[in-house]
Amino acid sequence: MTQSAALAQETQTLLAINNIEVVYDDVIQVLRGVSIDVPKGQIVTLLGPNGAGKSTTLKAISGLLKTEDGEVTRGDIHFVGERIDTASPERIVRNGLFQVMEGRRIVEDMTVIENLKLGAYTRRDSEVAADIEMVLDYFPRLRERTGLAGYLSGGEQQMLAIGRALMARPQMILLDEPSMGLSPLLVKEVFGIIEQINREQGITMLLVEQNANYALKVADYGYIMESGKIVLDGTRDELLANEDVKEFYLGGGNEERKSFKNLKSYKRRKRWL
Amino acid sequence: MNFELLLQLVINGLIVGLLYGVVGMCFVLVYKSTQIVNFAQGEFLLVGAWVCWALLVYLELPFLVGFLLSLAFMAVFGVALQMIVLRPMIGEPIISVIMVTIGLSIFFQSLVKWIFGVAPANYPPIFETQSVSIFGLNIELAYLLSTVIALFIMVGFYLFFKHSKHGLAMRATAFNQQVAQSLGISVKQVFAMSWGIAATVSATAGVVIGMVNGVSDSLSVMGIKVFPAVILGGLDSIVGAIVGGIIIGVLENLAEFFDSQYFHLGNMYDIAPFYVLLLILWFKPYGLFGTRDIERI
Amino acid sequence: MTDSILKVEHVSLAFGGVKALTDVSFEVPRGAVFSIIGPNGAGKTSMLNCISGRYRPQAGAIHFDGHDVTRLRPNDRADLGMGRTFQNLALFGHMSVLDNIMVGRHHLMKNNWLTGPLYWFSPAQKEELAHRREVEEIIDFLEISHVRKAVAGNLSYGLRKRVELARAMALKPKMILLDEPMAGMNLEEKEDMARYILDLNEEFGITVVMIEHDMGVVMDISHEVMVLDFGKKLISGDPDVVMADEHVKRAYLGLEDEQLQEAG
Amino acid sequence: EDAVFVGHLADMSGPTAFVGKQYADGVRDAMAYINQNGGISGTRLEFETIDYAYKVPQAIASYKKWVARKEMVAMQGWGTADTEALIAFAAKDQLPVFSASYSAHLTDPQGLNPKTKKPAPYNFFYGASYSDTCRGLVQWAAEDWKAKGGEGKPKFTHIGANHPYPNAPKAACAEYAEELGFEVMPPVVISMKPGDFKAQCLSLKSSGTDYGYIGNLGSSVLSLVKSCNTVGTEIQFMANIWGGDRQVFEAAGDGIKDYIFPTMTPFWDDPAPGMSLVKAVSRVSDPSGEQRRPHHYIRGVCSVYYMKEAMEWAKANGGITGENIKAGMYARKDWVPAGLEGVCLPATWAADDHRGVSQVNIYKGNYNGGDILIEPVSQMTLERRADWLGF
Amino acid sequence: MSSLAMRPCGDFRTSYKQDNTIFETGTIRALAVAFIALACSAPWVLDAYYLTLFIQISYLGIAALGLNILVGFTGQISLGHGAFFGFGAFASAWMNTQFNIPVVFCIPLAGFLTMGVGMMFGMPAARIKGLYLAIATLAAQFIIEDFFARAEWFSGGSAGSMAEPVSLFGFAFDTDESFYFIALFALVFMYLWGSNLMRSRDGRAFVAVRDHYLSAEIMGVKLNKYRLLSFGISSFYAGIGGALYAHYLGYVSAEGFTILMSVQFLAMVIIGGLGSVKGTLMGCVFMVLLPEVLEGGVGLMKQTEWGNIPQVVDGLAYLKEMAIGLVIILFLIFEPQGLAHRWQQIKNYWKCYPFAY
Ligand SMILES: Nc1ncnc2c1ncn2[C@@H]1O[C@H](COP(=O)(O)OP(=O)(O)OP(=O)(O)O)[C@@H](O)[C@H]1O
Ligand SMILES: Nc1ncnc2c1ncn2[C@@H]1O[C@H](COP(=O)(O)OP(=O)(O)OP(=O)(O)O)[C@@H](O)[C@H]1O
Ligand SMILES: [Mg+2]
Ligand SMILES: [Mg+2]
Repeated sequence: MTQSAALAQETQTLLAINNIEVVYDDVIQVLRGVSIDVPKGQIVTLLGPNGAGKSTTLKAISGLLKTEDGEVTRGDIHFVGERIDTASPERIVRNGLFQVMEGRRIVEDMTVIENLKLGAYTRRDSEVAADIEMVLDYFPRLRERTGLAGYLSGGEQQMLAIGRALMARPQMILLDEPSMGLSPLLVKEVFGIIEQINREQGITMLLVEQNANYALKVADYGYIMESGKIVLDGTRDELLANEDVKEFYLGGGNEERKSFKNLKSYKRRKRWL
Repeated sequence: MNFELLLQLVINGLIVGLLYGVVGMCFVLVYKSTQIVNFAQGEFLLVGAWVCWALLVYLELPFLVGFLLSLAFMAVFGVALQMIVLRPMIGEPIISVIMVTIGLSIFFQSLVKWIFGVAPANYPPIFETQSVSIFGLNIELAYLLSTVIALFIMVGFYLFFKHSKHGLAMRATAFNQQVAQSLGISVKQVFAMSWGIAATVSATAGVVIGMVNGVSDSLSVMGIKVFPAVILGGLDSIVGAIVGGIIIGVLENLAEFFDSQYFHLGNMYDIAPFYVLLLILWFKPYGLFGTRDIERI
Repeated sequence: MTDSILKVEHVSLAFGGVKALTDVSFEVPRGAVFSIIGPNGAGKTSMLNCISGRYRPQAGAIHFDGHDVTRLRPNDRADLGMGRTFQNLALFGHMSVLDNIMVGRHHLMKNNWLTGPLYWFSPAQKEELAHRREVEEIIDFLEISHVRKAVAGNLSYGLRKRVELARAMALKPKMILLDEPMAGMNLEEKEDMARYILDLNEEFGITVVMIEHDMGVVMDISHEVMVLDFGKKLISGDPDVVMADEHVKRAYLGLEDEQLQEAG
Repeated sequence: EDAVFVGHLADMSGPTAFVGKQYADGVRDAMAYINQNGGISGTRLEFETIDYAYKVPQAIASYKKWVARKEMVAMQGWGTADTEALIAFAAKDQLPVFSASYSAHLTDPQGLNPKTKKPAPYNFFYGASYSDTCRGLVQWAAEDWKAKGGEGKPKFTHIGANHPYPNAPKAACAEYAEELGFEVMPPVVISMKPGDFKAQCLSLKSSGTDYGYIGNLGSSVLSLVKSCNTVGTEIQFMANIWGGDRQVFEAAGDGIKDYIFPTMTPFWDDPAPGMSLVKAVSRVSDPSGEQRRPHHYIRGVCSVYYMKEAMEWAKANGGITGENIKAGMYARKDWVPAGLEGVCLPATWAADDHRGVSQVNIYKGNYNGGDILIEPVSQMTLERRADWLGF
Repeated sequence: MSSLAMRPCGDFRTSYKQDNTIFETGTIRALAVAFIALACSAPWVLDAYYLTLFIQISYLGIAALGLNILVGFTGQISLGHGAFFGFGAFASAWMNTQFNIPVVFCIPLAGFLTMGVGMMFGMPAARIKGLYLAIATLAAQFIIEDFFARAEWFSGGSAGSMAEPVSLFGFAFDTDESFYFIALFALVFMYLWGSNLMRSRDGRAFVAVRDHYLSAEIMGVKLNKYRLLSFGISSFYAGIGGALYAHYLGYVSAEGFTILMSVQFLAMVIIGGLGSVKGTLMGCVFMVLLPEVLEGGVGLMKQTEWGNIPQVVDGLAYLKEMAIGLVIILFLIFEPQGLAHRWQQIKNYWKCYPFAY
């Protein structure tokens, strides 16, 4: 995507998160003023260490916080101009915003096909069968699995979760660690698919990833979150060039990659969780 | 061996068992979509039967009109109940919700007693002939009709869960409400629908039993009576509920047969099904047709 | 021949029609870091489940530390010194982190439902505190002391993985089975985790059997790597040798040659 | 003192409310009426009615509250469960309990019968015990069998739930039936909750039962009658005291035929001299005087009036205390409370024998298309056999 | 199980022993001791009505704690607790009359006997889970109830069986005032026992089995042993509670130990808070006092003008029952996690006030 085209699209913000704070259980504050913009048609990635609040951010967007006793106490979230931080999750999905939740969360006591059909729950058109074929083409392994989804291997479940999101044909997908537990070959494929559907179907994505190398390869823009705050953001190139990002997220940057074996001492960082 | 008696008892068991099955299906429906075991099931029967009775006796409506009206009332009743009481409980621990249904059961039992009194009442005669004879056993006509209705309902349920989108949605909701919501399923709608259907179908059973035994507050016992049937068939199996119901029905009658003819232990009619239940569960921990939990790590 | 702590002999496992494992045999030398890699659905987790007793293989035998454990219940394997973590987190969600880890001490403790409740008047208190002390050491080692009292189910994914490791360590295992310990972690955290794994291997002398998809980690810290594909053992041996294998490259890594060299 | 307190436990909303409500109304109205008409020789009868819905813990709590706070001198109770739960407390507190639980084992105040587990020195009830009532019915059945010219041994079956209340007369009655030449069939169990009893009716039919004693009450009785009609049995049903009244006939409709049941009082429309007082009592809660109360109501009135007269005796002999009331109960023989002549049966309580009434009035009822016809068939008087005390 | 949030801000522990205590702070411990001391003086201050309520709370509360160990801690729903309670009552009375064992020993023995029976009926738990197990326990409820009515030798059949009062060194605890101390002692003892259980090895194993039985087994917990044991311990508590009930009343009748009682126990546990020892007691107090308070309300109504109209007075009984149902419903709608949870939140709020976050 050229610089100017990106600029042109930036005016068309699909998802705008404006300074939100999130509290769990009335007492545990997790997000402390987070703002993220996702322009239409782009892939935006959100990076950060464990417990930073990435998943919480996604759940705040998709409205699923409420089911976990969480609450957006400040700020607002707009999707296609409509305010959604108070809307019900199903309404948000109907508006075209679909989340692939962390940890797969497929419906275990249904078959693969039934899971895929469920993904298309909000659709009314008749092309569901064709889309199932499309997903099975993306992930041929799933075709052979006729039993219950609960018996799939971890990676297979992850494929199913991504496939299910495609079935919804949303405007935008929130992906929470899609590459988790996938073999290197598949990781590559999945990111290929992500890029492909972004390009071909124009689906906007907000991608939470630990695999920063890949994430920054496909993303147009990135945010880095630590302890419930955005500490850094920039275009892909800006982030790739940043020394800290290189050191902490990409691994070594220009120098030779350090071996895991030779790290002699732990880096002691103070984290306020 | 008194074969004639045995045959009659078995037929009796089959027919009563089918009725257990119908009530059992309502359990299954609610369970399948909400994971809740509805302890207020019996009260659905009770309320439905009394409402129909009131329509027939006070308003003197023809049976069919009164019956359909009471079904409509129960559909609204089920949905309203869900909206007022159970909706706030969405996402709360299942056991708390189950307790709420117990509360509902206490509430409605007293309410009905208050309104309609504690004395049992009879439906006005509806059919010309009260009973017909099958293999020498006289069976109430209402029962026979109910078996036909039961079969219809059963087939309907089966198709619903197997093929409609809503059936899938219900199953997904039961699996995990959060996941269902993330798929765009309105958990509220699913719940309202299943409670509405359950209340309506229960009312049908309530009216049938009311026609045979009279309406009284003890109709609600049916709610407990069908537990063994539902478990035997498998909590989440529509077919299982029917099969379980029939097994329990026949079992009760067989127990009565052997007890009265040979053992003379007393009370076997009520207790024997529970022994058999324990036995069957030992070998089939998820009932005859229930899906096993996925145990994987 | 080196002393092997785990011997898997001709293990086969099928679920209905799905053949998860077919005639897999391998040995894990005492004190090694042994990695199992392979595409998704290759049967890695199933293999671990057979070792730890969740699944019973239909054929074959498993020996652990001189005992034939093929038919043992999982809890008896814990007694023998086998600990593990899980791919899809399996913490006790409503318990505190501390209690989670204390459960790991279960088989090492003696107080029971009669003596435990008599807390002050029985050796129970002393025992509890003694084990608590050791658990605290593990907590310090894994740097999770700040969440010691937090409810495990509410922790973030990465922290939960670490608590799982702590729980497995609390068993005082001779061998520890790790199922994708680094999934869902960023580079920095992977480095930490690698450090912990190396330490528990080197300092505590615990044998590690690990499933991992991150090739960097696998290459760097394991002594031996085994590749599973479609339930069959493809190859095993020295990490460098395994990575150089054509099959592995194509079926699993999907790397072209230059990339592979770069990574190596 | 110008007031004494009497607690009143009632089940008006629980599982036995079917008859409990009516009995309780009788008790309540009678106590109120006594108050309106001079009380206990001038002493006011304070009382409180608690609907404990047949829940024992609540009964105990209420009892304790009354003893502790109201200095209760006597209690009007109700069911088997609560009466039995309170036996020990009543004995300790020396507080007479008048209940409607007619279990025979409450009639042995000193434990003279070796079968008696626990003497109940402070328990009284008005009426024949369940055992004695059943014996009376069996006596009648024997006569009836002869009168009908029945051949061979008639068959007798006890029908009822496997619960203390229906079971109470089971053994005693079976023993006596055997004595009278019945063939006693194994008991048939039907639950206290109504349901479909066709299976049990088929058993009854196949065993050829001639006389069936119904130990249950309320709607399960109706279910039984209906189911047996459908199946087509020819059993002569005999109900216990709670199993037969107008309500049962109204609810059962045409299915009910020649149904035999006992009473301890006349019916509302019977021309007994004492009925005017009963009707006056009834006006307490029904000023219009239109309600036609069932015999359970009248039995409640009797229960209160025996207590009242014992209290009067107590007042004249040292004050209204529990102990004195108990003594008052023993003071007379074959007595009927003043004003209730022809309503309450003459009763005698003695320190070693609390079988107050040993007479059973037996009635037969038919529905007759809505025109309920109830006619007396017999009157049985039972011996006071020593081996029947408390059994 | 204390959590960080439960401690007052600024309270730091210096030893593991302190950290492991069942009383979160010294103040709470002192309060607890003071409360017990105060409770000991109750018979001189309160009348029999209050005492009987307390005694009820104690025997029901003990049994309810047993149920919470089963349901709340081990995650196995039981609908047969009422029957086990009844079994304890009969067992104690039976041992006393049949073998002349002194009542003080009969009570714990009844606990163990009930434990045996509970484990027998808990055996399916090795294979059956969740609601299937719940219904299996429902079967236990009906089977045991039937046994009471049937087993003349054990329960006295329809005549019931009598139970001697507790006596120690020739002193009979046969009044409310004296029995109160037995009840108080039993309550405190059993609750301490329960609290300690939960912070020691087997208690943790129960919770582990509840939360994730597959991984618990891999962590070395014998699954079936603990599933069965929790049935055993829960019945043990039920048996003790039942035995106290028997010797308080002096008489046990086969009536009353019905499914309704089981449901009532379940209500106590859920309203109190699953998996909370304190909560169980709170739930029990709630369920015992609720009908009493409502009865009080009914009593007040009766004293007004309305009290003279029988129709209204009779309706009150139903209103009261409805109110019980309604209160349970409303309570759970607003406090689905139970009283213990609310208690916690109130404490959190005040402990950290004014720093709510
Ligand atoms: N339901 C909850 N109740 C209380 N606290 C919670 C809850 N869910 C998450 N938290 C807390 O919120 C913080 C952020 O969690 P979150 O899951 O958003 O992190 P994350 O960035 O997605 O981490 P990871 O990379 O490990 O998935 C964590 O400290 C966690 O303990
Ligand atoms: N209990 C089971 N029932 C049925 N099939 C199963 C069961 N467990 C595993 N399988 C199947 O066995 C195969 C191997 O699964 P396994 O979980 O061992 O894969 P894996 O190598 O761990 O893959 P991943 O890297 O994706 O976790 C999969 O195809 C899975 O569907
Ligand atoms: Mg996350
Ligand atoms: Mg795996």
